[in-house]
Amino acid sequence: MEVFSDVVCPFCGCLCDDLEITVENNKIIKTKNSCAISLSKFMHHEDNRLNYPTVDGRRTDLVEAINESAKILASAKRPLIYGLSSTECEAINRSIELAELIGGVIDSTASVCHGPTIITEQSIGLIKSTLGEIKNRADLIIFWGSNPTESHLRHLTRYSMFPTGLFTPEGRKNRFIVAVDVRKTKLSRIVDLFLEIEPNKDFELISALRAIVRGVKIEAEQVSGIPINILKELAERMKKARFGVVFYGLGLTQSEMGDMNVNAAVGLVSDLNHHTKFVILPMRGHFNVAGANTVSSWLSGYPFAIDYSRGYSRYNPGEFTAVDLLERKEADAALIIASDPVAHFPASAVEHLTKIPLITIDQKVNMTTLLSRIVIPAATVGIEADGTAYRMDGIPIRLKKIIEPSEGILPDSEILKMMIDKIRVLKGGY
Amino acid sequence: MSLSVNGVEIEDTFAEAFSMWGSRLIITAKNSKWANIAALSMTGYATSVIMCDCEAGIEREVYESETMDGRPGVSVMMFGFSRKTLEEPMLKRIGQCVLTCPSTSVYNGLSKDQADEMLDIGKGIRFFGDGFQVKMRMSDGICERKRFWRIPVMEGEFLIEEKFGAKKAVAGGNFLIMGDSSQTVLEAGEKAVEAIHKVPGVVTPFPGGLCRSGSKVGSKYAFLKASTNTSFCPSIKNIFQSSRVPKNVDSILEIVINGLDLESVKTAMAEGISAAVEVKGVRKITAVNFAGKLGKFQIWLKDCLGGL
Amino acid sequence: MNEVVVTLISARTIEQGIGLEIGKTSEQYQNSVSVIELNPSDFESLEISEGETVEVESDYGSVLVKCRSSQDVPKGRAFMPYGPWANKLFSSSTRCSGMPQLKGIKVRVKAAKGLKMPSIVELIDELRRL
Amino acid sequence: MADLIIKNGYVYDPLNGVDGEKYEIHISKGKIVDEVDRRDAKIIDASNMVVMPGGVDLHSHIAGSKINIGRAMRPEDHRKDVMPRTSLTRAGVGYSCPSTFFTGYRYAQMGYTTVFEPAMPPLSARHVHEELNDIPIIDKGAFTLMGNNYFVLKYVKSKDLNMLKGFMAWLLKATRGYAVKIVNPGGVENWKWGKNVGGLDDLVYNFEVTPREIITSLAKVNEELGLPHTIHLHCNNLGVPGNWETTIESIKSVESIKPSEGRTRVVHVVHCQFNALDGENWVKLKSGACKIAKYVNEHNHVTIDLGQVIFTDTTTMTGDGPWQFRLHNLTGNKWVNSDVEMEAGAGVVPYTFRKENPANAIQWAIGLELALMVHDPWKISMTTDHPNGGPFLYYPKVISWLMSRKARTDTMLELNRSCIKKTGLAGIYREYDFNEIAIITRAAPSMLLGLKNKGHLGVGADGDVSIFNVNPTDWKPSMYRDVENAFSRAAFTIKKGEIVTKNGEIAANPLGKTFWVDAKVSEKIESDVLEDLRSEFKRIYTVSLNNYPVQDAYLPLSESVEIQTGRCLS
Amino acid sequence: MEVFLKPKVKPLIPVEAEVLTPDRFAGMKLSEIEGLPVYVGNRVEKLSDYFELEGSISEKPADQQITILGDASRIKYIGYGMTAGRILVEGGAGMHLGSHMSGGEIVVKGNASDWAGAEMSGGLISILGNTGDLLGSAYRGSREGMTGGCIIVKGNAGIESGIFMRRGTIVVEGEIGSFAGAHMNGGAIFIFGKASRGVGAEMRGNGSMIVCFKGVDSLLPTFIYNTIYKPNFMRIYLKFLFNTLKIDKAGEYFETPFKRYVGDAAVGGDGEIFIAET
Repeated sequence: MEVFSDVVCPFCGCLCDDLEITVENNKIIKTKNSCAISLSKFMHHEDNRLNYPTVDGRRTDLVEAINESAKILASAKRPLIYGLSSTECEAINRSIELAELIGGVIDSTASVCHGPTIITEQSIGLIKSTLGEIKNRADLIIFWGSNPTESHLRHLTRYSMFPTGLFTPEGRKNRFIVAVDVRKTKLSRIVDLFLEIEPNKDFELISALRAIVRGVKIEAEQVSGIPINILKELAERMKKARFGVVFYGLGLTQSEMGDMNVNAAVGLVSDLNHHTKFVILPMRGHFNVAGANTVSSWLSGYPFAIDYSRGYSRYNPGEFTAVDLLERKEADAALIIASDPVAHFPASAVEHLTKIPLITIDQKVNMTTLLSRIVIPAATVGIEADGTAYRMDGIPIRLKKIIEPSEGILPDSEILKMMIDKIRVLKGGY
Repeated sequence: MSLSVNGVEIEDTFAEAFSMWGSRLIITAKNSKWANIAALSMTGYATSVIMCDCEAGIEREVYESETMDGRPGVSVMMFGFSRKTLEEPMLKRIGQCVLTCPSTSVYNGLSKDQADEMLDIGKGIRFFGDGFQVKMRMSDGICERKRFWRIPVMEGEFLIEEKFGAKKAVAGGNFLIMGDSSQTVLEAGEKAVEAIHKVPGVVTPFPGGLCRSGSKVGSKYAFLKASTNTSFCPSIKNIFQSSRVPKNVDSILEIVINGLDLESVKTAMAEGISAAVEVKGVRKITAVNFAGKLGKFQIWLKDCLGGL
Repeated sequence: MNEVVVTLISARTIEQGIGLEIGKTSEQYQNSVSVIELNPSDFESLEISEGETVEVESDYGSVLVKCRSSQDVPKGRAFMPYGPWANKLFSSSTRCSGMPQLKGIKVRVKAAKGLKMPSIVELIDELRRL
Repeated sequence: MADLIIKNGYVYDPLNGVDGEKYEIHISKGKIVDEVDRRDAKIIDASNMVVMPGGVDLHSHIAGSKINIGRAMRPEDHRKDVMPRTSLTRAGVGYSCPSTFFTGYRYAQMGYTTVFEPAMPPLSARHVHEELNDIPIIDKGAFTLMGNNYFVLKYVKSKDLNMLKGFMAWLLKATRGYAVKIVNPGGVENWKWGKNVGGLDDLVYNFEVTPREIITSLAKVNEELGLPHTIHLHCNNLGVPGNWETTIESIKSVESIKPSEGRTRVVHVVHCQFNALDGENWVKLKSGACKIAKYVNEHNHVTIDLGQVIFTDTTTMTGDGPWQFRLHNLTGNKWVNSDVEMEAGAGVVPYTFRKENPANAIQWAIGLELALMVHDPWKISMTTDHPNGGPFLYYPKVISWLMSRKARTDTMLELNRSCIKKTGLAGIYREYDFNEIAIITRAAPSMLLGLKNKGHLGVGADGDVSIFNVNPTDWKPSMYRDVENAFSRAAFTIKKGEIVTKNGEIAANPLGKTFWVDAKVSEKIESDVLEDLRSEFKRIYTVSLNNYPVQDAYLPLSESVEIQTGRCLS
Repeated sequence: MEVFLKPKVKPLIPVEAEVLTPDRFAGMKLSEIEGLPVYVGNRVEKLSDYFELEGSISEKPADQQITILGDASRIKYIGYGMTAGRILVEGGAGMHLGSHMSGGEIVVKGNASDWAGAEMSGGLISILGNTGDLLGSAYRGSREGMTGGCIIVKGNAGIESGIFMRRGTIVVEGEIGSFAGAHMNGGAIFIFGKASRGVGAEMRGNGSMIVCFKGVDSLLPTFIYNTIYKPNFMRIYLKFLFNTLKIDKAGEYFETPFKRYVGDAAVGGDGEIFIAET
């Protein structure tokens, strides 16, 4: 029996790194400090696994699966590589090299979670800090369209609502917590102020707040379902905070015109820095979605939505993003890495995925593997393989390998390396 | 050798004109009444730079179809000795007389290719908006770009174009109508001014276009820069030794013409003279000059008329 | 037949997260995401009982899921966890952002007594037939 | 790999006193040697060319979270310069925030072989190293940010320099850093409350220490540890008109600190141009370069680099959060702020230096004035503080300005005359020669960094050589465009004995190594520090202490530098 | 002189054909033009793989008309960066139509796709059908959107039209999608159909102006109502639209009073939204 301490949880963007995992005979038997989902991840990581590569549903060996994949990708005119955010940085790095090599389009799941955040960062910027700053300093925390009680289960205890820190010795008592959402949640019951707003009206509300912070008188009696006097109080509270933070989630990015919503929120925080210290942090979902954007930025210059068809990287969300490419029926082959677009894309984008040669590298059976021509099983990074992941706030943490994967099961990065080598051969070394 | 037109003697002399900077602006308003009021107000007390800050006059009325905003308007021209002495009165006069006048707007009347320089008139006026002025851009990247300033005022909004063309122009074109009575010369003068106003590019800055008191430089009084033009005063023609008033002449009026170029001034003079000589009782037409000391242009009367 | 028009919000839930980590084909996952929650008043107007199948239809597609009532959901709104069922209702148009709108779309919910909700395998088969 | 002989070139090797002599350089197994066997050697004919050691850049933001924020937030920047992949090279995009592969290739094309990233927040050190590993060809390293670190402030407050020493050694090792970087000491900590410090004696909130105390303590310990480089100081009040006084005061504050053995210097002031502003405000801005230069000329404990301004659209990025906020407000440009818990912060704001902007024109002149007014080139390193003053791609342009008064005059003619009068540049006739250029781009930075095998061509040095197609015997300052062209595309760049670029084209694509410093302290201090870290870490950090240090996996090719004394200033 | 391009196939993968400009064609032989490269996925192909070409080529771009006889809705970058001449597309046009153009004229008889006229600085684009999103916009990251020229859309336009616009004119005769003129800092947008949510969001001022003739779906609370009046400048602009740009609808509004809103107060902007009071 072996106990691994300071294990990093490879589920959500929190990347909690204080887990204790007990392993016996190469099996995980106990976890400590895990949240419910993390527990499920560690304890069930062997359930529903893909155990061997398949081509057209037929069991095969890794070499053949790689060769077949290489043939498809090397000959495709408009190949798409998608996924990336639930794998380690080394694999992301390889994926981009592969995209470069085959002149394909590469996109990560960021495009359907915090793509609008990136678009905003590019138009007006972003005012962020690491999570420790929140823990140590924040006395006003606003959760806007984000709900850690369902998606980032230890966020409240480790980083935001409850922890004590250098300048927050009394933890929860030192903080005023606000939640803004379109429905009641577990979070909304434990905050100091809950604003239940109308769906798709975040922009208007944030704009009004910005105007109020600037001292402008708003004529309307209520905005987005919230009375003006409550907004005025909130604005005052924001200006008087010692250190404020907005944690926003998909409530902003996935509503109508997500990029403008985030834009407004970042603008508000930017304005507030004329009065006090204020930061804003996106609640990134997958454990390494931040890493996908980070690695992609240093290699290609762009965080997501990249097209290598001209030999160098080009960027245009809406043109080179996965959903759009599929919706326009442009892609003629797809490689999916650690993601399940068939389950998570809107139906008409999925439809095109069913019509092109689909290659999937994943650990478990999912809807995409069930529809793929080629399926290659992979080791679970953070459990069966090590590698780098970036926390939601951009802090890189090394994931640990705590057990051996099954025989013949390789991590994503090695599978991709084999694929790259094979395609190089097919392309005559070019 | 003197020329005679319609039996009226045209003296073989020249009007001595000089160079000034001129500009043209179009004032439009809700109707021509208010356009005229603004124009009159703006061109008031602008007869001669001897005592005024500039010379200005109404060129003509402008039809709805000609103006940028489709409203009736008036074309006004202003003259100053330099760019600066033109710009200043323009700013002041637009500010005091047009900006204040209900419903008016002001546009440039001298396009970029006609002008030697573009003056930042609207750009200067805009400060009146105290920070609430709005820049209006039109036609960028499509055709010649247009810039305006919109200034909030009590009535609503004042609109002025940003730049106004200015060019080296000609001032001081003139001729004298000599006749047998004040009634005659007034009638001839009115006819002449009417004819002159049909010529584009010229104005007659004096009241109604007519000037009854010509002046000469200096005076017997040391404090006075200019005094009455003794050579042409009929009532002293026989006691003032160097009087140039012919025997059969008992009243004289002068018409002074400023124009955007020499050609327009010449044409205007010719049209004016031709109209004047039609009136019975007009005896002679002559022009004022200072033997070439004043200006660089010598407009010979017979040349003018030859051009008709 | 009774019908309500509501604004649909989709989001993550703990059960969905737990189910996901067990596996997409697991019972837990399927149970956790094939559901729509309505405000009790909207729920009552459908005249169905807790857990009964409803048909949810948007401008882009329709799907059969089970229906529950929830005080947390305001009147006129509905909630579904992320997953293949909810995704049948959304448009693939991203309006040049890469991000399809997954929250705040209008849907019609009507009772579908007796109709059977598709399983994940059936959803796959449906796709295979395309 | 075949041995190499470079013959017939005019060699400039200032560290070995070689000034334009013609002699052969022999390289074997990646090192400069006395002689190789001619029969097996590859021979490069460098007739009519300049031969120099490979370029060394001691301050260029090439890797890590800041530059990566710049990349991510500026897609419009990348459209200006693209590099498609070839069978040999990876794809990349520029311009002010170039991608990693692009960075390596472009540096190599200009004859540079060693570059240091000057601002690494410890918590994201892994990120820096991941990026460094994706920068091909050049050797590199990174400086660890310490000036606003919680533990540093704590030990400075308690005046416990032993603990400070132990912590600095631990942190350098934990982050695999090469030197101690200080950015706006105290100001960045105060920025975490939305404030700043205004001078050397302002107080840091909650810590009751002053910037002066932080600088002197770190400098003192830096020298006691005998680290290869001095403290690398980004002074307070950067970008604030009138800040030359703060700068001189900061340098003065360490005047009495005893330098580590064998050297006289104790502080390196970075991108000095941004800290040499005189005048009460931006409108009354004038050059403070002569005041700084006078001080530097009179003292041997300070060295500077330029932070030369280039007239172009670029991206500013510093660890100086409050300054970036100020710049955002000045320009209205987009702004990313990124504070790192307990230790650092950063800001990124795009900026365009314009010829018609009076302040920019003065800034441009200040950089050149500093280079030209400081008599001893060994005190100067050439930088643009890439990308703050402008992208590193413009180094050849800076060289041409330094080497040719005509080049400067031609640029000055495009600027507002009254701005130039607020500087002393027009009155300076000095022109650098090739030897001095070799000093400020190679020998001096390498000496300042204490890299004994870089920046020179003596036997035992790394086989890093750059060859430029310009003939120094018939070159005249009026031909400044020739020298600019020559330095833009090296005829050959040789890295570790391998030809990596030829006529400006990439010829080989090896991975360079990463330098870091392994400083030793007594076991007692080491364990005291670790104990203190253990007791505090969990409360104040969100990463556990065990997961904090950079793992070996991130340094596939590295060289840990033993503590050794540097060379003296000449 | 006019050259005709007849589409041969409907490409499955969109074709990037930035060579389709009078600037590129001028002075070339027809056979040379046929060989011009187009980019299809990761392949380089020839223009003649997709079009049959005939007609005559002029020496100067300004005298060159390119006519595409049919649908080009899978052809991207038609008229990219053109400076002069004329392009006529009989059918639809793909993404990035006339982006970065600085002069000349493009007429599309069908629909145009997204990013039409993005970052253009001059010239005229007329789209007789509908257009996609981000009409006359800035590409992501850039804060310099359209800086001059004019885009006329007879049909409807998509979302975020004129985002980060600096100068120039956009006229949409149909409806316009949400957040038209967001971040606008100069320029004018005329919307003859109904305007949607978020019009003028975060607009700064610098003379930026949005005119809505058929009302707005829901005006942002941060636009401050001031007055109702008949500003004279509007007559000028409308006359310009009517006379120079031949937009007949403009003629109906010469005497219309407008409500003036100023904003976006969220960013301290002093841009203007005028809503026709009919």
